Amino acid sequence: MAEAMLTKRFALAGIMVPGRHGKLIGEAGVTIRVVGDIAVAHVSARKGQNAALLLVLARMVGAPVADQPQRVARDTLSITGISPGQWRLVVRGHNSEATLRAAIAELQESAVVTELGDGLFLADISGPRARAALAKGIAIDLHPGAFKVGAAAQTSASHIGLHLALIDDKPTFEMISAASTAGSLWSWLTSSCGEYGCDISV
Amino acid sequence: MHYSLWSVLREGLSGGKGWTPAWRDPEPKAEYDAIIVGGGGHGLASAYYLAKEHGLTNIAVIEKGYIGSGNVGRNTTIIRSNYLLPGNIPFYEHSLKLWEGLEQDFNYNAMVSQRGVINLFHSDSDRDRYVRRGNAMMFEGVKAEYLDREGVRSFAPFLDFDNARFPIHGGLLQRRGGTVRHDAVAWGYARGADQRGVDILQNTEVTGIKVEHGKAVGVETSRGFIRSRKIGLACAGNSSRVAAMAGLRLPIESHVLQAFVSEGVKPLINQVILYGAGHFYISQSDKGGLVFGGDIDGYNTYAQRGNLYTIEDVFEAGMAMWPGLGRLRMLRQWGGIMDMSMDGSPIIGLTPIDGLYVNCGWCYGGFKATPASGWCFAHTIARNEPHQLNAAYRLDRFATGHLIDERGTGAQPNQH
Amino acid sequence: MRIGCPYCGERWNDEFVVLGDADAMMKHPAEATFALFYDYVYLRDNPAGRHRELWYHQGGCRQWLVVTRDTLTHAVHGVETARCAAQDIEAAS
Amino acid sequence: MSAQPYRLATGGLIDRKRPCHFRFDGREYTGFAGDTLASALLANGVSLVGRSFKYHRPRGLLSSGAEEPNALIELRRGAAREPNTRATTIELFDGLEAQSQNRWPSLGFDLLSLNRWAAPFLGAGFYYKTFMWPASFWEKVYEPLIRRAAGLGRAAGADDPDHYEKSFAHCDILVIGAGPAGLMAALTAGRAGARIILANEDFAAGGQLHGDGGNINGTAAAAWVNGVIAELAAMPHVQIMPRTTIYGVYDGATYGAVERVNDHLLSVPAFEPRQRHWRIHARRAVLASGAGERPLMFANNDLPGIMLASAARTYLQRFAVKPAGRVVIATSCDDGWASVDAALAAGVAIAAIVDTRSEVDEALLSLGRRSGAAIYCGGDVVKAHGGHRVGAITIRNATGSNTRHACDGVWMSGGFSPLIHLTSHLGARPQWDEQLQAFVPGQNLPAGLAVAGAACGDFALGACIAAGQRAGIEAAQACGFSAPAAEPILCPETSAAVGVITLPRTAAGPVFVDFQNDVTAKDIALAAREGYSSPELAKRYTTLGMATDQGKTANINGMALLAAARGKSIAQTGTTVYRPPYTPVSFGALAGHHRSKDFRATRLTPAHHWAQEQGAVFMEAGAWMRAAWFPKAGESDWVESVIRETKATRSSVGLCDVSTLGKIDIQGADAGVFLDRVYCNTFSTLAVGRARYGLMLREDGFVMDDGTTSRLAPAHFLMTTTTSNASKVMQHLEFCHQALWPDLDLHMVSVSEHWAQYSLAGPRSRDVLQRLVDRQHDISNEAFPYMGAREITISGGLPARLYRISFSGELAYELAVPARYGDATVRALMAAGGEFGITPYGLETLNAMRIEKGHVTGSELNGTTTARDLGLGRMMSTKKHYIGRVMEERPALRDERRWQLVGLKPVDRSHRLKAGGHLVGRHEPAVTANDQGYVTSASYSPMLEQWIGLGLLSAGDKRHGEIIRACDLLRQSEVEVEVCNPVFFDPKGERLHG
Repeated sequence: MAEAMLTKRFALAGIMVPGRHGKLIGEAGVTIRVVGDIAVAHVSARKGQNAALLLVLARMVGAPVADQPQRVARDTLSITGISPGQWRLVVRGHNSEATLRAAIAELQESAVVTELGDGLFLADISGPRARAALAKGIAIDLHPGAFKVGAAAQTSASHIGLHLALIDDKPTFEMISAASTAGSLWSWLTSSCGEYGCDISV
Repeated sequence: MHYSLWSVLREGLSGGKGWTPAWRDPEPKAEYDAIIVGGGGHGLASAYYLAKEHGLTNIAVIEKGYIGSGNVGRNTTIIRSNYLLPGNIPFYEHSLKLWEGLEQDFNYNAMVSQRGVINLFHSDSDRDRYVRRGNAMMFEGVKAEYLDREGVRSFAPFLDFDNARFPIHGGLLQRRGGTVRHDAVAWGYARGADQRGVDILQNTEVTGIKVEHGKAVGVETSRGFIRSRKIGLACAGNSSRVAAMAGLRLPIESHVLQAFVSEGVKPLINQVILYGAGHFYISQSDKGGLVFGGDIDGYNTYAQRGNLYTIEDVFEAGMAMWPGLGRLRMLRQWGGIMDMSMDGSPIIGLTPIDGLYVNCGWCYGGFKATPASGWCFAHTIARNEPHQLNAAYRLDRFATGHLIDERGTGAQPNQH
Repeated sequence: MRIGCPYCGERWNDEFVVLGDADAMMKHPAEATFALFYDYVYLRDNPAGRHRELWYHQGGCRQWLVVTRDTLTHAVHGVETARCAAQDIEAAS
Repeated sequence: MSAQPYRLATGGLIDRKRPCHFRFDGREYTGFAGDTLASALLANGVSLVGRSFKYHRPRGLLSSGAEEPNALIELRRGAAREPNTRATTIELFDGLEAQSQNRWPSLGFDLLSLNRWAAPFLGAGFYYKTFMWPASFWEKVYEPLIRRAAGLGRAAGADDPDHYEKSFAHCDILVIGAGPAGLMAALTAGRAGARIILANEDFAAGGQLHGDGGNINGTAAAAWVNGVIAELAAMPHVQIMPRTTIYGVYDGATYGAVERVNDHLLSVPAFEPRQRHWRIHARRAVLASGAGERPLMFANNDLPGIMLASAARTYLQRFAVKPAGRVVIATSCDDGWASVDAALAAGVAIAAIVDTRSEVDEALLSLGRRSGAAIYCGGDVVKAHGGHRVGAITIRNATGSNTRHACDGVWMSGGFSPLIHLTSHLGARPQWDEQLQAFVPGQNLPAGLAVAGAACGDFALGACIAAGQRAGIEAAQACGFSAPAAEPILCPETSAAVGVITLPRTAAGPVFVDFQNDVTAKDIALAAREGYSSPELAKRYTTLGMATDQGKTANINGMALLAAARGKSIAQTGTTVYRPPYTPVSFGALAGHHRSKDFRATRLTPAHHWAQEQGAVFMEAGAWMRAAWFPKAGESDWVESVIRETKATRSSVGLCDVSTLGKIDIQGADAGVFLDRVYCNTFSTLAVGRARYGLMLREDGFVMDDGTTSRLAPAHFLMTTTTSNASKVMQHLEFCHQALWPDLDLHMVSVSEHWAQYSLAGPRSRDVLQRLVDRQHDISNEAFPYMGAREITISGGLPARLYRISFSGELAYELAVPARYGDATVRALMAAGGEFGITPYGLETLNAMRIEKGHVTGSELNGTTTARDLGLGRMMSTKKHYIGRVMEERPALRDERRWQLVGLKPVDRSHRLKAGGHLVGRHEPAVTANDQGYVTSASYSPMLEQWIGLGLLSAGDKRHGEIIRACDLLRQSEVEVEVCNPVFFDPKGERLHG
């Protein structure tokens, strides 16, 4: 397989340094876990196939999927609405590419699927001050009453587009953004977390 | 009365009781030889030159509010003639020359200050564009200077040379560019026009333009109908609305441009500096305030205010260019309504209606153009044909394709 | 200013790109006559008051929207997708 | 030196256990935590704190808050110096250093105070009438002098050392101000469960309660404030933000705010910002900003020691500082009398009380009589006397006779004006309320904003609190919360602050209206007389309200004077409009994180680190950082590197990272139809497995972008765009699809980020590729000819795409791999090419080779060129309609004299050609009339071994062979050039097919 011959290089390689950042005293207010290995595809409902596609997507994750900015996940696979009739499939973990391809095969009839070559990075951001840190760049209302578990949004921070979803009420936010600007976004993110103390891990 | 050192001394000694109104507050006449709609800088200048250069003195300037309440009082006071395209350079250079003699001409100190304008560039392709522009100026006989990085540093060592996202590669300098005390321009023209017999009708709103058989015959106003066979519109951001009164559609969108002034500080910069990697330009007024601005907000509007995003954008560019600004403060912000044209260049000329003339499409460039705009508009109205200097600014150029698109962004007014 | 995107919800105008008068710019002339195209490209409504205009949610769902907005007050009176609006135009013509 | 001689022994909201040492103008003083710099200076007996702008008059504290026009100082030192900082709002900290400003050589002795003797000649607008002769003197003599004398404090002149950040917030209700009304509004709505932000400019909540004291619900005001704050702090849905100014209202219920996070500390703690800018969206807002006291207008009313009565009470009661020992209280409203008790309690003697009103409430009079002061009802202050501090005051009684009273302080009250600035930020005009003698919020308030308390004219404490409660209930209900009914709050009857604006009735000296800008009553009268009679003109002519305090204490008095001068009422004259910000906002806060390298995002390609390892020199290309060239040891400049890189490529093989190109995946049954409409050439006929160069026009007929588009399957295309237009093209295509042709069966997604792409160019490029491409894919010349496009696998199964396209004119390929494999792929290609001497090249070599081939880029696709101009006219199909077709037919776009693309070669091969020079006939002078075009791009050509360029030249197509001049007057160079075919190298394109 290709993986044996050519090794992947993750978007944050050389940028992200695991460990404690910012304020050193006390419990870290923010925890960032970078998920290195992901595979991603863009799914767009074929003409007249929206309803059929929703059923296929629901079957994949074992839960209803709506044509809305929401994230539904099962195991390592998540489906997030990004635009009417369009979703993003993300698979996390070691076997991500194979899992993604299997999923894509199921979708061919009802959707046009574009496999994205992973010019993205994904980080889970959690902790008691995660909301405060993210609010330093993200303009949408992250209050638990306004952005509930499962909610997703395409927006931006620090002039860089990103995708945000709330995956649990710890709270843990899933952030996905382009690899090319990962360094700049990282600079903003770590600077924003600095005053709360921040644990970064892979 | 004539302003002079002696008049100031005399009035100082006598308690200032002798100062007279700078302009009259006349009742409108029933008919004028020409009417200018819009008592802003361009309108007042047009009236002034109609009287001074063309001997038309039975004219009125009709202003909805108070004179100078539009963009001549809401800009960043910059004058320059560093344009790129043939249709533009001679016109703006003529304007700059008029600025240079303006105070003596209209006996009012508008504080024309030729302190130099520097456009920074930040890449090789930027540089090539500025060299092209500088050469266009030199071909027209307008002096421009090429500054390399060290050359810029010698003028403005406080800029970010060491840690910038977009390093400064150099700059294009026009030493004759500078700033003017903007309100004084309106006042000086108003006073000059008034002295030559022009009626300045403030608080008079034009509510209709009467056209008979394809000819303009007069305007309806809040103070009654006023007859005239020559009507010039100089309404800046309101051009579309006023032209619509004559059934005319203009290739114009109205957008807000915000500008800002800081608290006054002791002299920091002398030149006008324009950042090339973001939309930001700054100078310092004689009172000490830093005057600066950026891009338009980008949506159609007639509200003289903008929104936070644009403001933040301006300050980000400011700090990126000059990190020493951090602890200075924005004192006041305001917005002016820009008549953005479809190619980013102005329109001064005839319309399909006889006797109706338009002067609009100034985009950001209106203030610096004030003298030449008035001068050319006066010529166009008086002679019923454009002067060579504004020949390119025809209204029908969009149909013929003779566009004057300095930025090359096409028919998208908010991109100019 | 805040625009209520039908898909993403209400967002600040930073996330959008504005094109201009929706009524002029969505009626792509079916006939290739110069007069029609001149109007289409150069003459847009510039009213003081309600205005239907095209906004692109570049920083969100990447949909083109038709926003009805007051140019005197900046109040937003309605938002629909350009796709829906275009289908209405087609249905009407 | 006695420590704090004017500090009262007890009382105040100061922490006497935490002394703060500070310096002012080099002298050491001590104050307490809880002080402002102003109160600490007063406690130490410093009453002269600044100089005015124009006449450099000595000035003391007028106020105790944000409206302060006089006490502006330079705070901190070195790079952290902040000019024009109001001493009244600086929270004292240990180690504070401040200096007075706008004086020379010292605050006590300022030479420019001589200006006051020239005052008769320096009235409003004097500079418009003079300094015109001789003309050249303005810039050489007058202006430099004026500039040096003007300005206030000195900027640091060094990069700001502190960090700033921004944050966004959302809430149901934003409460602006934590005085009695604001606290009540927040408490009421907070109890109802609404999400609340309570923003307070001051560091302590309570507002004027701390100056006026009293009891609320039976507890002392300060304790009541603490109780409310404690209850609010315990509510998780309430965010209390002290030191936070809501400075502006923007559309969409958006509020701009600045939080001074660490301005009260000596230095900013690590990882924290100095200030934070907030953009707040609030469904409802309650403006409880209070009211500001107006000065009285009398001669020399600007002398140090003369202050607002409410400020004096604040110094006495909040800060336990005695601003004076013997005062005259001068008022035009009941509220001024409230200072009597405060003075007596602190042991301040009252020499006299002047009330401009002839009828004064008996209770007040008896209060006054108890103080032993001389009382003048219907009297006026005529003039204050003194040098650096008021020493006496002349009072005229109701019958017109004057009495002089010695004093070291005057506490004045000209009534109160509601602080309604925020109400008019969206255009609502303030309205004059004759009853209140003040401007109140006008119609058309910002959507969702309500005004409560003194800001709305509810000056009495009871009414103020009730209004706050009411506003809290209404706002909570509007947000869908069920709020409790209003409950009565017990508080004492307080005096009303409605004051009569009294115009100066005599002219015994300068009467200051705008203290900072030295605008006098006489200036306002002059403006009116000279025709600058609308409020806006008068403001601009006199500079009234244009100083750093924006006329907070000046505007209303100024408008009253203007109205009087015009013989009109204030209601008829109106006032100027307030614009943001309410108080000045720092550049740093508004820029936040976005400075230096973080100004804008930097984009890096997947192979960036590899290029770095190769020693690449990078250049900014829009947001991207791209390798410009790869210098080798011994190469002294980029030209040498370009020569080596080009020759290696053209003779063997070179590699270039082209990942930055825009890439758009287009699928669907109608993809071909769509491409036919957006490109001027045809794509529906393109065969699967083939690529085609496409040209896209704007609707106005000019060229928008170019690039190759490949057909990967019958209903699947992959479009490439130029790097700089990637996002613009995507937006355009989405517009075309969604707004123009929504019925097309089409799916588009940008895949620019997802494919790393490398150009392999040169005769050995196929040899290199073959080592990576998996064996089942035949990439021989026959099987995969020029303009082939195919999905393949490399290195044992990695999906990739291969395009046989060329920018360099060589046999060349572009290999695209998933971004995560980009780094490994480039390394693998380099390893595979080792034996052929594979050479990485950068943008400079790319540029040199494309100029050799006459290919256009952004320099030629500059938005003003047509397809014909670029020699691409034949690409415009005549068989179909496409975007841009109709407008391209306009006469000016078809004019034969248009500037057309040509090649340019210096006649003397040793001459260097640079871009930006203009083109003129060989023997014609370089003037506009002869301007025939310009050099768009230039480079050294390693193959021609001379400098060459591309240009746009009038009718250039027909002028090949002509000798003309490229004139770069700006850089003093003129080069004779031969006009030639823009394809300099391999004009027949034979190398492409090798």
